[in-house]
Amino acid sequence: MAVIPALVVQGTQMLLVLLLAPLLTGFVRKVKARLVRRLGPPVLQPYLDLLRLLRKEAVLAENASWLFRVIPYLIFATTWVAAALVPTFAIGLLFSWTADLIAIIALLGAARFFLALAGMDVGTSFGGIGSSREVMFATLAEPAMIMIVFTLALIAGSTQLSSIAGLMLSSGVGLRVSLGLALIALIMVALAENARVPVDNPATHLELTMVHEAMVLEYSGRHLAVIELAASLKLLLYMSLIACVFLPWGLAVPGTGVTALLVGMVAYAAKLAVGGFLLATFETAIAKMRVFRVPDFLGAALMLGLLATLLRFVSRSF
Amino acid sequence: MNGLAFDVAHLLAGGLVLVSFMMLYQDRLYALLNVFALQAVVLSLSVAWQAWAQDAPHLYITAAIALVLKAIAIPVALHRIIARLGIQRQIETVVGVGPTMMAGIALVALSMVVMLRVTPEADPLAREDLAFALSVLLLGLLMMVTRHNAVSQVVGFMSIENGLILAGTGAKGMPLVVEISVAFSVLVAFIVIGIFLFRIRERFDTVDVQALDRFRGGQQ
Amino acid sequence: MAVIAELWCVALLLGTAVLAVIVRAPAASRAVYGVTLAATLIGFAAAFSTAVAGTTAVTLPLGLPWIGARFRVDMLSAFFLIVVNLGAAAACLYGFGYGRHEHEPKRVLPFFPAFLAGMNLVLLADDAFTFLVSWEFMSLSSWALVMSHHREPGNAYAGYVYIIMASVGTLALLLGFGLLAGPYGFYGFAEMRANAATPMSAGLVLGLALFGAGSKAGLVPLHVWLPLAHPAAPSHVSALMSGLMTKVAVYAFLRIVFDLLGPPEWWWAVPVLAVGGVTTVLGVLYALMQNDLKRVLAYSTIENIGLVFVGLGLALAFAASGFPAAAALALTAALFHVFNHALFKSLLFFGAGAVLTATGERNMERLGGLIHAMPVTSVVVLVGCVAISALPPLNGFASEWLAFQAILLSPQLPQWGLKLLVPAVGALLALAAALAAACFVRMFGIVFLGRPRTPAAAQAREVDRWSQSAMIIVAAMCLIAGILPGAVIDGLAPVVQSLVHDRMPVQLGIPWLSTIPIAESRSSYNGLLVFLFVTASASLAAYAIHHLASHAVRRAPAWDCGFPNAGLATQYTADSFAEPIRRVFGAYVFRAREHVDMPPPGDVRPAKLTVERHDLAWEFIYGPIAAGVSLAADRLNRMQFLTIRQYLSLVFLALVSLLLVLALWP
Amino acid sequence: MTPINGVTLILAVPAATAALLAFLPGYRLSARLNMLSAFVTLVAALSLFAYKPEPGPYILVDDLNIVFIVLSSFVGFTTSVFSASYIAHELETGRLKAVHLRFYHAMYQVLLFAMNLALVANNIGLMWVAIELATLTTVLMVGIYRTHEALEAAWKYFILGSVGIALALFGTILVYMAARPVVGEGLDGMVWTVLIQRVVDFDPAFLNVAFVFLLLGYGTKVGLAPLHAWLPDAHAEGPTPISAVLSGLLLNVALYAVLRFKMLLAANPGALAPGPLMVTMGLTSLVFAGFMLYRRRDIKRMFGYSSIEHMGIIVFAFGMGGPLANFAGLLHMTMHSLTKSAIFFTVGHIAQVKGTQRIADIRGLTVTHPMLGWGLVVGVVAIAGMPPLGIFMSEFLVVSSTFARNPLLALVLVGGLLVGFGALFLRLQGVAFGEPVGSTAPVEASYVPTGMHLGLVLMAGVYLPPPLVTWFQHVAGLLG
Repeated sequence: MAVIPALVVQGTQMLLVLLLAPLLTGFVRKVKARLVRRLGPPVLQPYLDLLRLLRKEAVLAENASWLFRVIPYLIFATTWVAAALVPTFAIGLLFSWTADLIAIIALLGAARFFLALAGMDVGTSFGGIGSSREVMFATLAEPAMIMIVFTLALIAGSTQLSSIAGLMLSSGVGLRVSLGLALIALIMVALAENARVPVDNPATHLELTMVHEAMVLEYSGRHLAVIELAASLKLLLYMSLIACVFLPWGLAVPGTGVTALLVGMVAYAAKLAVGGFLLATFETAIAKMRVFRVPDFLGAALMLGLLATLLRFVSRSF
Repeated sequence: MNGLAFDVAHLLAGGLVLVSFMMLYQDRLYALLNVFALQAVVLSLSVAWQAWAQDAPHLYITAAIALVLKAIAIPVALHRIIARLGIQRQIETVVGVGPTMMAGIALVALSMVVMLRVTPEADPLAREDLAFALSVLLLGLLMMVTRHNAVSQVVGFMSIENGLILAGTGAKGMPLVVEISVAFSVLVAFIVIGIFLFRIRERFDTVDVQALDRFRGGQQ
Repeated sequence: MAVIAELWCVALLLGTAVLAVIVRAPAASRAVYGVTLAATLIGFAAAFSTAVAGTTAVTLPLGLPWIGARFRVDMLSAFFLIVVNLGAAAACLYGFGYGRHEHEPKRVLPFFPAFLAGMNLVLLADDAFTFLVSWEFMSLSSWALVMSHHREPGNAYAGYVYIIMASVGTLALLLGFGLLAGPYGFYGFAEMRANAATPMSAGLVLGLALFGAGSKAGLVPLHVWLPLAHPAAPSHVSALMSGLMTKVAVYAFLRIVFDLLGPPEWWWAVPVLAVGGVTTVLGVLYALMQNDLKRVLAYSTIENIGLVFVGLGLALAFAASGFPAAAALALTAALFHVFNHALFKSLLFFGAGAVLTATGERNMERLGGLIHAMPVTSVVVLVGCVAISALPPLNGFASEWLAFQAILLSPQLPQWGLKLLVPAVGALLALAAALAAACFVRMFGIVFLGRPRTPAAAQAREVDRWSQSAMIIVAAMCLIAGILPGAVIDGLAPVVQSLVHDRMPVQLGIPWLSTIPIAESRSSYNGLLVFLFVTASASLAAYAIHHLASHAVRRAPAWDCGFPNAGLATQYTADSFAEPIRRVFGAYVFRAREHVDMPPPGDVRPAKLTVERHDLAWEFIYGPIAAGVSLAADRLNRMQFLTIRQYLSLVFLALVSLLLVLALWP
Repeated sequence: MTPINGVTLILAVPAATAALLAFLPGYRLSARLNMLSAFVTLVAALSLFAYKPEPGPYILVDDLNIVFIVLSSFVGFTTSVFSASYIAHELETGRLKAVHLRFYHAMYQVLLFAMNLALVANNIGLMWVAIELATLTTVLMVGIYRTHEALEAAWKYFILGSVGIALALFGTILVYMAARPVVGEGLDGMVWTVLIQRVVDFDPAFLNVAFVFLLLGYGTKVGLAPLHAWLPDAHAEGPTPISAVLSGLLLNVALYAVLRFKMLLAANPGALAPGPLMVTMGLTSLVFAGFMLYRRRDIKRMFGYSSIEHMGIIVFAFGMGGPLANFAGLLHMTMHSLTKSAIFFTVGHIAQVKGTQRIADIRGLTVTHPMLGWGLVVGVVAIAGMPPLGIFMSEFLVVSSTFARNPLLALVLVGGLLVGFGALFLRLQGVAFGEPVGSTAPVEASYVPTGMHLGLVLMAGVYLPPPLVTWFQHVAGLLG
């Protein structure tokens, strides 16, 4: 009857992911404030915002369609399922085989697809700007992501995230050039996907610069809360993805006892803290790019990914 | 076929080629008609001689037809047409007389080479005869190609027919069908030309082919 | 005997076509579509029975006198018969409703069943002559359908370009079959399989097959007619042409290269992969630049065909290097995408037809906000857009995922050329997938969402029940194929076995109905569970929030950063939505240049932004050919107006030259 | 007393009717008589299938010419049916005056007689006379309208035709000269059946020169490229029934004569192979006519050039030789004559309804006159070689067998076909589709002939009757 404990572990992962996401966002904002010698909002501020928004009434535009009201829940569901499948503190979870890395990226693609549609539903120019730019970024970010997946799959011989992490954990894989390139490309894509500073400024509502915010401009109340939660979930997902592949130490291997799980959780928390801190310092150290510099930025990520894949194709040793 | 008969036939055929050359040289219509009549006379002599040499009586009829129609009837008819149309003086060749003559010589040489490749054991008279006939045919065609005037083109066509008659009669024993067909074509040529010339005259007031060309198909 | 049933179905179709010409009954359209529907269902059933009963063949005393007309239904043709008849049945169902709006039914009704008969015959043919007769009969009837709206300005030109390209393709196939048949004319497919072609001529046949089938399917250099012809036909016919005729072209390529040509060489894969990869990206980039709804769909057909040919190229590479299991995976991915594309492209063209009947408009710039007026159509088209953008729960993603798995197997290939080409093609595939998502966000967003840009869009009304039912059925099939890819993969196994003599592992027994292409450890994907998780968590979240937090809603004018009641023109249009992508990709693909004409301050002249775009295929291939032909025509035209004397000199020169040849002959 | 059999009938009936018609003033009666005599000739020709008379010194009926005899009688009959309604309309519009018509029907029957004589002639001299007679009758018919263009076309046709015929006569004489040492003097030297048996030991050089003259002579009547000038204008300016007969039958008869002599050459090993000669002339005609189709303004002249193109394909097929290509050539000759005459029937009625032959002034036919419009579409689709119709089968065989033997030639052939195809459809789109222009008066056209022709071509595209196949295969073997 090994199913029940596996189910419990999978359940804890899904809840853990849900709870940690706003905390990570709060922590990053806190560190950014501290770096610029500002006190900044408390770390738990995102939780308070979510609760406040949930209680408010949702104000919808006159010509908003039924799709406008369904999309937030769809985005939240797809992002949450993707986040639940990425190993955080343990690998080999019960449902990890339902979708491999390509499927997870496709789920995020679906979330972006619906978000872009939501942006265009009300028929305002800002929604159009947001969707059009988001979709342009995606045309370069997604192929780069798939190239990274190819590299990882070619190294690990499988696209299943758990087996990739397992292989990385068992240190069968030394330091490799293609892995280095894949890491840099993954970081660049993560920045673009989560609308962080060089690509898009998450903090501002300045009409001309915002991309992600422009699409969710018309949302309010509970819909906005769900979308904000989904956004922070996505940030957490990318963090745990980088952590589980490139910093696999501490991940609980299936079959080991509860202690390993606890060790895994502690290690995961530490990784998140380090990741959040690095992200905050990087964001304060760099200014936002012009919109049409981003394609070169993402083009570089795509070329790095393609180069990494090519190296893997050419010979085993790279 | 003793030597003398062969030499005379050979002489007459050569004479016919010579007359064709003379026709190429003419640049007056009346002179052209006279030379054409001369060619018809030489042709009928050659046919008559062939008749005597092959003792094939039917050839005499062809000689007679050639003499009466081609030597007398057609030149006179054309003469009268030219007189009515009043185009005695206009005859201009496309290419100057010099180059035409050169081309004529080249053509005769070509027909000699082509015909002489025929293996010698075929009876020698046939070979020379056909060579001369081919030369007359090619010269007639050359004449049609290098003249603007409809009448001279028709005369060129008629000299081609003379070449054919020479070839036909040279072929010993060719059944009567050939004679009828040759006569048939001469007859038809005469009638059609007559009708056409009058109609062209009536329509275009000239028989110069260039005037006719204005109405080439689909020009408008 | 399945083949006899298929032939009866074709005979029934041809009979309906003839009747449709003669009979002038008012309810002719309903009768024709009804009988055609029945015929396609017969064909569908007969094809299924082949999977059970096995190959059946028959020879009729028609066609070439000494070999007769041979017909054969084997696994490959059975699969394509299923795809064609399924799509055709949906089109007939759709035709019941859509056919009523046709103002010149007399030009569409006879050719619709004839077109289907042509397609079925191509799939049944078992000798070169019957194959090409039915192939060209299919092109002829579809040309007539394209010409059915001959009064609209662009259609005559589209029909002309189409028929020329169709005959170029047929002649290429004819030359290919000529090579296969050899000088003594063994035109039967059985004889062609027997005497294997020499490597050199096999390469040539592959090139000709790629050219011939590619021109009909729409591979890039040969695609120019497709976006002109498909939109020109009535919508349910465009669905047939885009969804099914391109698949018949893929069948032709499969039949010639995989079946008749015998064991492949490795370098065969290079042209197929290269052309396939380039086609995917260029196809979808063209689609992004179009404003005509049906033309966007036609260009996206080109993209999906490119994906199919990449799968076929991979299968060729693996089969040549002795990896039958990998070849089976790649071929299954390609055939799965053939099945999927037939479904969602027909669905999208039905949607486009519905929009056309509701608003009378095909230009996306004049539509918008149709989701309010046409709820059913918008849901169904949304499903189509999600499917074609290869997003998880639906079937588009399943075949895309298999294609990526096949690419990941390719490091085993020893040849250096393929080692460099396959990753590049993989990158092109990924790029095309992302661009496709962008294209269909744009299409759905501009047409269905936002506010209606013209009164025509504002007064749109939902289409009739028949069209809705056809669309709903096809959308349901897309969902089912997306959720249960394992069932489709098992269905394809016999076809793949017959072509590359190996198959993918059986998917039936795997727990939780997930799909495992190669091995458990390697990768697996469970469409059903992903779909269940997403819907469960979405409804759970919605339920929890509605009950625990608030479910109050208030309608108010759109916020739009404080700009009150913005005009309709401030909405994003199709061009402006694609402008960033055009600026990033279009610069060197189409040499797209933007010329901004900004009047100096104080000048009342309006500012003008013009986008100059070049279609490279037209400018570098078709333009020069057309110019060459017209130049030659002008040059030779003078020959018509020579004088009699000059014609005589021609005869004279011919005679003299021939005599010279005789004189100089050795 | 010459026995009364199929052959004597197909010669006697047209000749007798021609004499009778020459003196019949009334148009309606002579048109009906014309049809009746053509029908009787057809029945006589069909009877040949049952009883094939022994080859005499002057008459020969064998596998090669039996098909063409029936074909020419059939097309002769259907054209006479078409000509009845066509000429009736021409009389109403006054383009033709009654006095000419007495002459028209007589000449029509003389033409049929001449063609049948040429087909059955065993004596090559007799064949030459028959073709000469056919040429002269068509020259007179082309000039019947008395317009400037018609006269110019007739004059051009006469001059080029006569030069061609003169060359052919010279070739015939050369054949006789070649045969004389072997066969001996007199009639035998001209009888084809005797020649074919004894040709092995003729002098090859004689035969080569003879074939050059014969190919150029009869080639002018076939309308091959350098010698084609008369054909387009004769088609455009002559009355349409004559264009149909010209394109459908006269070209075939001339090509039949060339085939007879090609058989002679094929049987003599020493002689120069006629293949390359015919292939070059065929291809030049095909490509030349293909390009000339684009700039044509007159619809009948366009189809004249299309005839040149198809004659090019046929001569190319016979030039390639081999069982497949020869079978394709024979099939193509039959199919082309049926399709082209059907097209000319339709074009005749179209020109009458629209009152003009300029392509630019005829638009939207399928809207105003659906029967005529779709008839033209099917005709052009057939002549373009699209499959369900017969011509595709011969093109299929020619192109595929050529590509297997000599890929370069096949590419040029395919190029020529495509160029021609493009021009035909470019004009068809303009004429048959688009907004209608010009008079929309209903036309009482006789659709039966066109229907019969296109029906036969469609049937041949799908199913070839076995006896026809055996004849063609047997003759294909003979042609070498």
